[in-house]
Amino acid sequence: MRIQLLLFALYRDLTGVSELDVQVPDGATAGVALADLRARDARFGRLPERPVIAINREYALLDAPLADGDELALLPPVAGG
Amino acid sequence: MRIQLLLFALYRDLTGVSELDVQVPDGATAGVALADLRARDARFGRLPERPVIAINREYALLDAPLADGDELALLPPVAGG
Amino acid sequence: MRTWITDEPIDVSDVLSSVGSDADGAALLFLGTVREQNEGRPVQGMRYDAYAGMAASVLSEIAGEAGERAGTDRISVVHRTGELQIGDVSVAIAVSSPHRAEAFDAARYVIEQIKLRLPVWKHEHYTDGSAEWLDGATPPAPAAESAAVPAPGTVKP
Amino acid sequence: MRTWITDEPIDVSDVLSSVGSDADGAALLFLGTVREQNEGRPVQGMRYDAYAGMAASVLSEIAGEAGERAGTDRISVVHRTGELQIGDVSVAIAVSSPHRAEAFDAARYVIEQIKLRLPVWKHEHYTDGSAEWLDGATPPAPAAESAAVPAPGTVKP
Repeated sequence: MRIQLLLFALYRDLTGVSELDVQVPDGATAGVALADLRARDARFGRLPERPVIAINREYALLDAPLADGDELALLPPVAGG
Repeated sequence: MRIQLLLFALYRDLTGVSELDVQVPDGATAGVALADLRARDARFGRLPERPVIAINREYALLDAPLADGDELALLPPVAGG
Repeated sequence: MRTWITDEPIDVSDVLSSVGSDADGAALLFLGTVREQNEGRPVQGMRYDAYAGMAASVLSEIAGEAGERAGTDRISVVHRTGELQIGDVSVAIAVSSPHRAEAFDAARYVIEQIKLRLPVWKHEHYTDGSAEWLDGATPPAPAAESAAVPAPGTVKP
Repeated sequence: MRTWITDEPIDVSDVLSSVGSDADGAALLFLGTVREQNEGRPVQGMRYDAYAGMAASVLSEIAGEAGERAGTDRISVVHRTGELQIGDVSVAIAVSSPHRAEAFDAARYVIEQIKLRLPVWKHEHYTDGSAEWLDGATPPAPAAESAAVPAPGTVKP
């Protein structure tokens, strides 16, 4: 299945990636999808192993399952205000 | 000695007095001056016996001494804001 | 630090813009307004009476204390007197400070102290034609005269 | 209730005047502004990046929670994105409520939750030409998926 990966702020700087349409194993959790990406693409090795994530614009746990077409965002510690 | 007596809000309504130049015993405390007034003028009998007072625009105790020319204010419970 | 009593409508933008500085990351504006009802009674309007001379100095004292607590001198406070209608601003408090906690604390301190100590009284008019002085707070008693006199040897030069 | 993310300068009078009602005796406006220094380093300006789509919904959630706590729906919150200069307003929060405690609590809740949960990041530029992402907060983990599924028989119609 394919998901839309979004990176922000520091994570964008670390990887040089802001947005990426990626293939991940069918039925993968977010954590599995990230491990898979890390194994295939060295740029993602620069990110923390367990980043805060959002799936479809809501905070989610790494063990949350992904579905085809989901938007997975990797979020550095936030600093609003 | 003479003092300037000021009354506000409810106390003004109760007595019909807002401002009064009055003679009080020399060296009287505020409490003594009020007791003296109460004895001489029935209108002041309508006030509480121990009102909050200010002398020369500062909160004061009833046992604070008065001086000639002082401004003595009788203050109902305050309600700013 | 700017504090005043006025019988003119309060310009809230003016109060807010009187605080703020490049050193400050937080600004807070508090407004007290006249409500349409009080404990279920429909309110027509409110008259604020003040012991104006004393209120001005108490307000200035309060702002000074708030500024000392919060470590900022960017505080403006204005209290209205006279006849007010529903929605009219009776008090405006603006504070700015480097961080937010201080601005919140200072503004809260000012409004609480105003309610406790400011020699102002509210005469509430109801739609049925009646009117009443609102219950108020008894200001804290000042320190006894004798306690205010420093003990020998403790007077600072 | 009005919440939004904008890359345009914030009109604070507009935010303030969007709250208030005849039922309210208190209104509060909080502003966050860009400071001239941060931990001693002279700041030139700040860029705010946001995950805009998500930030809009988180901001709306936060305002909803604050309104529920405070018992008021008169809450407006706007957060700025893009390049800001010293003194520019990055966030404005306005709340009005019948009594003051609720307005203070709601405004404070909103700003604390913004700092904790809003997907926004600050890139601070210093006068020496360097720049840095500011340290942020780790948002609270959401409830585990299984916990979010109601136990049988507890589903409300």
